[in-house]
Amino acid sequence: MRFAFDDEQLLFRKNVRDVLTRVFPATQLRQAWTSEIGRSRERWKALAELGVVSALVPEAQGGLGMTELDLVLALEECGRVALPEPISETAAIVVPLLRELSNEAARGLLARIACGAVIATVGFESERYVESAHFADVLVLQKGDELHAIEGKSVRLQAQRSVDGGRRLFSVEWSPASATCLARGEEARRVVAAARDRASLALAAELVGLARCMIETTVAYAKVRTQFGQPIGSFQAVKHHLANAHLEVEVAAPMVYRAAHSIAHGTAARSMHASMAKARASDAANAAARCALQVHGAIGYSFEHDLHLFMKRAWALAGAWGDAAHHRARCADVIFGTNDL
Amino acid sequence: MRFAFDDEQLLFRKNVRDVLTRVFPATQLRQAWTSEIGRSRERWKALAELGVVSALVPEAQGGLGMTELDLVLALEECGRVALPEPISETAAIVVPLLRELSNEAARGLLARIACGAVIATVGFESERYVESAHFADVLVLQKGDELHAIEGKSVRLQAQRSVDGGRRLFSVEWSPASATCLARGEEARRVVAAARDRASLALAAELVGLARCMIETTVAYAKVRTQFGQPIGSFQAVKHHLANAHLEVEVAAPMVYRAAHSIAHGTAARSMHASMAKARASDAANAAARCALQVHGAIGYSFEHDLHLFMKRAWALAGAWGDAAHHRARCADVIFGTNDL
Amino acid sequence: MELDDSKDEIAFRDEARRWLEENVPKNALPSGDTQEGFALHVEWEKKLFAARWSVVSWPKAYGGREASLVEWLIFEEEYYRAAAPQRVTQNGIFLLAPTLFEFGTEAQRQKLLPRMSSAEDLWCQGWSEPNAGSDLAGLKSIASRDEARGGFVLSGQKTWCTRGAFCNKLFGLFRSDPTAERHKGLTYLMVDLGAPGVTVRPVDRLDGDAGFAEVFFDDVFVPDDGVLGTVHQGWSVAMATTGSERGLTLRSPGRFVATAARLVALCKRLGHRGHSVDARLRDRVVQAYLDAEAYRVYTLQTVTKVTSGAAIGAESSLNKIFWSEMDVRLHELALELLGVRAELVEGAPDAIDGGAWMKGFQFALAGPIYAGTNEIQRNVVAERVLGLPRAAAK
Amino acid sequence: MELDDSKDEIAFRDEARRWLEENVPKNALPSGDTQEGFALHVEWEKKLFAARWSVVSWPKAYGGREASLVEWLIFEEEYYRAAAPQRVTQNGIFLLAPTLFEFGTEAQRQKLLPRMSSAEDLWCQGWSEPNAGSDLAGLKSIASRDEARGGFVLSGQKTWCTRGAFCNKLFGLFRSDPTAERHKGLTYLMVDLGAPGVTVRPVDRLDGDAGFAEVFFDDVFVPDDGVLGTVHQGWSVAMATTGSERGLTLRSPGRFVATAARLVALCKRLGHRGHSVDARLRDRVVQAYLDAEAYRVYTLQTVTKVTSGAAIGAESSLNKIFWSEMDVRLHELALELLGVRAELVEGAPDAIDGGAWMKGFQFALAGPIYAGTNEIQRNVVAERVLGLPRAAAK
Repeated sequence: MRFAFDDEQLLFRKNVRDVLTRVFPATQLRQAWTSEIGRSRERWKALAELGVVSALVPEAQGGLGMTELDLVLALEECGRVALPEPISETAAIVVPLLRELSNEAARGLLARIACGAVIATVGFESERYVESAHFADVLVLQKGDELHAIEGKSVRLQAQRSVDGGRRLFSVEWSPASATCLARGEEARRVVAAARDRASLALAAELVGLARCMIETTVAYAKVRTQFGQPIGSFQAVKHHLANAHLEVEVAAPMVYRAAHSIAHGTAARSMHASMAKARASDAANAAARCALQVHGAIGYSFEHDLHLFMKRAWALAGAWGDAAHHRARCADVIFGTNDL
Repeated sequence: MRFAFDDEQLLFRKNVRDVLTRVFPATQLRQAWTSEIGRSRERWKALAELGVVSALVPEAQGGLGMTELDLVLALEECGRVALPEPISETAAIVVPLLRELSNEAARGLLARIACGAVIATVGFESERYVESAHFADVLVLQKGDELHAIEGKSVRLQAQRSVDGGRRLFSVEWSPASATCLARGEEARRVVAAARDRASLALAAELVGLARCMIETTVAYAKVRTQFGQPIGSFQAVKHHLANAHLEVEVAAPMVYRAAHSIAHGTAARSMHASMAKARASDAANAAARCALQVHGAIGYSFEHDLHLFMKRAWALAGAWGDAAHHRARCADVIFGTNDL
Repeated sequence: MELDDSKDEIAFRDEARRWLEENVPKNALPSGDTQEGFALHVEWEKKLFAARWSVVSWPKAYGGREASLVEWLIFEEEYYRAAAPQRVTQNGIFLLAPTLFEFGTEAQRQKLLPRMSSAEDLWCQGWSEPNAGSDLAGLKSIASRDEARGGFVLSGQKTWCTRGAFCNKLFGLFRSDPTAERHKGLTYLMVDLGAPGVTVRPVDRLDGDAGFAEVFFDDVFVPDDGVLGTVHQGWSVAMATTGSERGLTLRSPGRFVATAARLVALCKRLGHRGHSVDARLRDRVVQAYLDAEAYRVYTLQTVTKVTSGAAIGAESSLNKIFWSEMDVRLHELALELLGVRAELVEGAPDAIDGGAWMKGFQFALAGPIYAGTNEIQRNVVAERVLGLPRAAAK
Repeated sequence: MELDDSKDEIAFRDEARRWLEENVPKNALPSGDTQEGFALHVEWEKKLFAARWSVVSWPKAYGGREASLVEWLIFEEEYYRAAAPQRVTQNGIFLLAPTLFEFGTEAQRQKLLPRMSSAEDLWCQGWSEPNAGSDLAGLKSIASRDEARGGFVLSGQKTWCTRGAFCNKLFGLFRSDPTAERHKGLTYLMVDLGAPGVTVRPVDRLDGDAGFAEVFFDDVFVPDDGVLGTVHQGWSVAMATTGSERGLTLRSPGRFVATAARLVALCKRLGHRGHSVDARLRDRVVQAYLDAEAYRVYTLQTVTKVTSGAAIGAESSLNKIFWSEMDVRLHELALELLGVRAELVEGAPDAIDGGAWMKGFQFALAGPIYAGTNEIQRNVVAERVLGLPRAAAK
């Protein structure tokens, strides 16, 4: 038993963090809220060059042949800065989904994603809306027990405004054709189920990053902001708020890493581990957001201050791909033996 | 609208408090835990003379002809000192139950209770155990849809030890006879349902008293106990624990008084109001117990210190006659329209 | 104890309910914290005034009905039940007016109250400053005496003035004696925002509406009749207002009872659409509903105390903690019920109730912060209600 | 990252499981915090020792197996899974021994450790005094230097010494330099409770067992080889022990994972008996189960850190807060499930599992209090992990 990332994995995280600091400074986040597209192909390129996009693509298709465990810290970093690009959708959901399919179309698509040319997103019926559907070149969409790869330009989109201005959600109308079909029947159901677990993992990782960011920001603020002649961080109530939120995140993070390990190794309990991770990360991010706002007070309540950009993303991602209650209910079925997840 | 007790009701509370201080000083509570019987006919007499026992007995049977609203503060006082005698069972459950019956046996029993000669308790199937069955002269017992008044000496008892050493619970074996029957069929079901509401009210009142007592004791301790050179009550964490517990009790109390009013006036929503009162009072007493122990620290954890006598009673009464979850579920049926409580 | 409405109270309730049914706009107005929404809300306020519903508990001379506190509660219950518009006059009516009644001169009352009840003057509150939020004693904006002109000259800055961008008047505390310590040497002043030297900068709230303003004072003259209460005694004057803000007046139970009823309705509605509402959520919905009911009953008791002449004082902090945290729970639950649609806001075609729950959630999050954070309120309960000692440091 | 047991770990687990299956008493022993129960527990400890399971991670010379930290965790998991008896040696093994390994002389280790692992010496902890609970720096018991005899003379009182009434040895902090301030001038001493001048008074815990003792020292002589570490440096010596008490050693996840599994089993059992377990309770049971699992995974991460040579330090406060509050929730839920039978205790014919859940609940309530209250732990997290400033007062 050894519960730690290796040096290579930690170096990958450091590289991702460095690149994000360069290509996505805090000022860019507001632009992502206000601009029409809200996403940048430049940033995508930078992350693709680093190998984030192609991490899980097999080497045969030009990827790095890495595992979810190698990628999870990179996703946490993307979450930490509230990156708007569909990295989770492309690199952590669509890529491994395609990797599980044996057909030519899937392999071709993998190669085009690996070189950074194609950005993908994903839409399953359970989720209703598709993130970055306006920006993606290819949408992997489910209808019943069929799975299709649809060109971005051939779908009709209706924008659904999210509280998180960095998110772009759409209802998607599209027509399946036999040429677009990636999988059907049992195979489609299987890869969709596996993709849902990976989505839980990816969003959980982003949520841990978001939560860490909010806590760090809030700790820094509590050290300098004074009331009653003292830094507010010296008041026990503020200390305990922050200690509680920090505890939530510290306990959530290893659950996310464990889920990454289980999915990477195809452990039997991987679905349950993914649900445990998403449930706890969702709760932790919500708790961090609540704590951050309460400690910041009125300034955190203003649009000018950056805090709300992160809080709103936390609320949105905590609810996406199943909220904490949904994932606990999945665990319940296993714990009470009504289902072998 | 006027939400306040009148002077007479407040005077009654004061009298009860004064008498309890005299006949049941704190030292007596430990005796109630350790003695064989754990109850005192002397104390019963003192409370009977004050009118607590006969408050709800009609004047025609020698009682005071008062209402639940007149009695509720007296029950709160009994709870405050963790009085072990079955005042709630006799005065607040059995008496009004008998009052609703028109037969001669019920009237006769009422008269004997009113003069303090007979102590009663109550056992419904839903509760399994009967409090003070060893001490009561008469047990009002339910079997199916029949209700009987059974002499204390004609039942077989099996003691069930409670965590609250002041409580004496028993499984009761008994044989119904036509001579003992008080009511059957629809009438029995109706008075049993009404009695359950009154039990909720009575225990809720006791719980509010218990909670107030624990908070007062704890506040007093926090003022004198010092750590790190300061009274612990000056630490924000201790303050907030106590403020939270106090808030719970302050919000629970009016719910209990409102339930007393609704039952006294036969308001349509009285069952729901009784459930709301019991749910909130149970939660408040549990919260107060938890806060009290945490603030006291190790000393509160010792058997020598009195705190546990009150905590354990709070745990026991919070669970008796339906815990908070049970009563909220009853409210749910009304709120969601599946039942008109 | 008498918990049912009296005959008069029933009649009052009926009249209010009937008028509201006939007059509340069928479609919700746009947010009163936007420029165009504010104008529509002022129109609504004038309609309320015309029918004498804008300030029911005030004397008739100022536009009220001399309603009792209980009747006021009844009106509030009916108002929120009818989903009537947010009151953009509330800072004047609920914060400044009680202070005017207690500390104002007859001339001030006659001049200001009718213009307030009729929504001709729209007041915002100037309490906070960039470095003094919950710690009002740390205020730095200056009011210098100008004996010659008979008044004060203001310089400094106020912040987080709710709807300050749309109001024409401001009340607030200013440091009139810079040598006095903290709580001392403050004066309560009423300022015309049209006066020379005033600059108002809108600040958007996190929900995107321009709900706040920063107000800058650059040698702004306020004549002596703008002083409320005694010069340098602004702290005690303000505390009276604060008590009233935190207590009964601003957050009447009707609002939460109505929210809880809407939450139950949402729960039923989603349940009926085939999205099963799981039992766990249902139980928490029930708990929240019971909380709102508990707050209503608790407030009835408080109203009786006040009516009997008792001061509520520090106990009002209990109210504030309870309603503000309950309001967050009510909205959190609604968002959980909405599932993937929770994050959708106004403008999203699929948003349920136009995204009102997410909007309301963000609004509710301000509750535990403003009018004294709940941390401060818990200190107040512990120290002033329970009598626990202050920390040695302070 | 490698989360599965290695081959060696699997073999170790199998061996432990097999031995426990064969040797754990079929019927639970009476509480180790009573006179007769204690004796039976000591017997069990000797059996553990004989099979070399009493101190698996210790060097072989002292009765251990030189097991790794991971193997120790595995042993603990199996131990609690098998519902094996409470460890009445734990204060010695988990609190004193780590300090002896770090600060003891070779002679002290050779003399004391074998007698500890074989349960010949039974140690209790003398930390608290009547006016120094969480605030250890306020200790007042005195250790006066006796140069002639070569040792210290103790006077004063210790309190809340767990199982002190049944132990023969005590370790604790005593003030050796009364002129030094608070944390300074304390010495860590090991005392024979049979020495002249020692009086032990049993104090019952709230659950009725004699779990505590007060120990009075009336000119008790302790020779120099009873000093652990340097004279006057007892505070730093003790802090190392405290870290280890709060950290991994005392509360291994196995205990809570086993409790959670029993809670789920209880839930199923009651559900099958026709008492429906409502969905709300079921969801909270799941949440508690997931908490225990989260604590297990969190601890695995910590173990790897420690194994890699990192100090856990103040982070161990996170552990303490988490497990102690989870333990209360696990038991609260069980009591809710038990309904009217929740209050029944040992001796009640209808008590489920002999009243073990109520007993366990009372035991769990001590968790947030002892070894530094959770309020103190939260301060530690805020100040030492997050770097927030101390209050100006202190």
